[in-house]
Amino acid sequence: MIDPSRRTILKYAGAFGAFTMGLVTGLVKSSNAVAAQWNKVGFESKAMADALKALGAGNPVESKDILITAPDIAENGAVVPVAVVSKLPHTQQISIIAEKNPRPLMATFDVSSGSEGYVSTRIKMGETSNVWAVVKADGNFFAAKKEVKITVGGCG
Amino acid sequence: MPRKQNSITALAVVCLATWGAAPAMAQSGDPLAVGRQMLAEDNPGELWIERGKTLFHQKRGPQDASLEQCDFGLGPGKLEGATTRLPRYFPDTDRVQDLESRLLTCMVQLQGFNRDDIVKRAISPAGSNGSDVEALTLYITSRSNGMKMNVSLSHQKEYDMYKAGEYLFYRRSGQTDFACVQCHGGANKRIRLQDLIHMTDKKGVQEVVSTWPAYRGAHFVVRTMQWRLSDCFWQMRLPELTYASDVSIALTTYLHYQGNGAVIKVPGFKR
Amino acid sequence: MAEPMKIRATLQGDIADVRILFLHPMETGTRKDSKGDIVPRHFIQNVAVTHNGKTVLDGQWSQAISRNPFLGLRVKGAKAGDKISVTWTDNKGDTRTDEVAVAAAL
Amino acid sequence: MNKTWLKWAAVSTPALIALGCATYPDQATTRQVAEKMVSEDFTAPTPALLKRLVQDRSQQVCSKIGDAKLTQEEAAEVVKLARDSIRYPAAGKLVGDWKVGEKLALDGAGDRIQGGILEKRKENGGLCQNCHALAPGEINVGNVGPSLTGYGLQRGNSEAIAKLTYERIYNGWAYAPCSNMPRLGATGHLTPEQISHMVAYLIDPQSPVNTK
Repeated sequence: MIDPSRRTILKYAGAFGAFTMGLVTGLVKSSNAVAAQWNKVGFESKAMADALKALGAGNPVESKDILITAPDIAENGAVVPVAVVSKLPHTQQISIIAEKNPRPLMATFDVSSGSEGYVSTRIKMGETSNVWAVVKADGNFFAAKKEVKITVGGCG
Repeated sequence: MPRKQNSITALAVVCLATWGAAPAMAQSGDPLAVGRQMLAEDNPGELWIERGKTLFHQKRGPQDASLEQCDFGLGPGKLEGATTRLPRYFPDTDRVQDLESRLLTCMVQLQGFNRDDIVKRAISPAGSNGSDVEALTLYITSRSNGMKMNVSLSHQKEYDMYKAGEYLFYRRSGQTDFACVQCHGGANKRIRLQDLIHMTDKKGVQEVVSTWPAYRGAHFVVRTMQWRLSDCFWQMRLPELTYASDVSIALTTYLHYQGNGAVIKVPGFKR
Repeated sequence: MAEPMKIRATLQGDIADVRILFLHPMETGTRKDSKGDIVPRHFIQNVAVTHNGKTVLDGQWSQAISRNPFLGLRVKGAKAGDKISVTWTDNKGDTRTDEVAVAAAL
Repeated sequence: MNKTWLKWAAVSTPALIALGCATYPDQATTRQVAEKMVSEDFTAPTPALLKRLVQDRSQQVCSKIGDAKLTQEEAAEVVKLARDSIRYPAAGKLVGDWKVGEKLALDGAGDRIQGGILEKRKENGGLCQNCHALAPGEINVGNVGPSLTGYGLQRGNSEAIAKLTYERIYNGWAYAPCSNMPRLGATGHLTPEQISHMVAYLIDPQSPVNTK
């Protein structure tokens, strides 16, 4: 399950454990609770292509097995609900990208076998754009998109 | 960029149906409905209820007192159903008060806070953590969740407030020539994409009275009826409505009485 | 200050529908305050969800997740009373963990 | 201060107590009570801005409560006041630049008061799209007022249409007394020049409003 970088952490923790068992427990526990990893390159990429590269997903295959639920028109670009369902077998990771945002990559979720290929969250969007869900399943990358129109609310 | 995969079809559609409320909503015709539904299901305003509860019971202010002795009309500390009867006449202040003005009274009299200080901070800046008054107002109202609005006009001052509120609802002024009714007097009206609640209609006005305080998505804080009214006057280009003033209480009395029977369900979620 | 989350975990068959609301400013680092000063970037970077101690979702967020965030997920093989624990950590090192028991279906 | 109110209270309060219930005050009393509230319950950065709350004659007439209708005399009075209010651009040119008008039509800002400060702008927005559909295909439009999409296509751009359009924006109550449409020129929200640009936006064949 879990992606390679995560596995590295666990392996590292295991090696470290040869020295003190207690510390290992602590390490593993904290890496379980909150992964230390944060995809800096991906999150700071200014173009979607770079973000995909940073995910290791250079050229994902468009798949109808990924369903995105999001409004056609969002009343408030600061709170755009997005839910992603991946029906791909062995879904390992779901990332959400807003193509035209200054930094397109918004979130990456490693999903273990203990949770369904489903995440729901809310994102900020500066302008009308495609929202992409990029899914890693069985080691390969797939993607789907949905356009969300952003409007100026109220009396302007 | 992703390329097309030429497989997989109906499976996705079939699965969709099993995915519960949010994805099923995607079938609806209204392009805004999906988003509204998804946001309303998980309302960050709920995070304010707990905060309000803590503030209510905490000993605070120069007099180091909690609000547990505050009488919202049903007796000291009795919150269940209190909001359903507000605004109402209070003999001790000899005034008709809405929830927020009553809360002010208690914060001043029981806790010793300075009235002007509280009023100044009552409506929090957008994008802040919100004010004490906002959290308290939501908490107190939430204690009437599931109950029906039941405002009475049995006291003369309540009648007078109601009639003044009605008058104000229709009173046009300023450079937009607006009264409330210009925007809220018809069905299915919108300012740009935002629905305008039809307040001269029973169902419409009930929606108003049952959903404030509400989490305001664009401001990221909980907003109260006092804010809603002041924001309308702002858009109307009128001077600033004084917090907890009689104009605000009159309009609230009018709307709440019109909305009697509405089941309170707060926090609401507004775009 | 890290404020409590609101976590709902409800059983639907053998799946726990988990819905989490966070109180966090999720500052982008580009917004100006009322005085015109830039508000520094301040956002949750990592969110992890465990089911009876086992990690089921490991999230990384950018500052573009909405203020007062929401996260929904569905945990497989859940029973009423199972523990769902959520931990977040932000870019300033602030962190918080909250836990709920899975509630039986309504 | 208000004698009617006192008189009313003196007469009716004992009656109420006797009956054990309250009755509605009469209209004049309600008006006095509410107007007093209005005079006390608002603040503004300058006393001049407080005057925005004071109703002019037409606004008074047009504030009918509930389903109450205008009388013929009232309607005639509002129309006359509206006709008399209309001023035209200094240069006499009723049709300006549609591109300027477009910007104005989409602009909903200007002249609001918050936190003790008056929103400072070079000029006010026209507020049009808040309530009217304009260019075809634009989704972010209100519907409090009728759709104006294709306005010029339907009516042409003759001098008479230009004048009618100008007057309906400047003070629409000359044609539809007490309608929901703000008297944008007469209340000073917009200048005659701004209105001439909005006229162009509505009737110019090149304007997006009139694209087929």
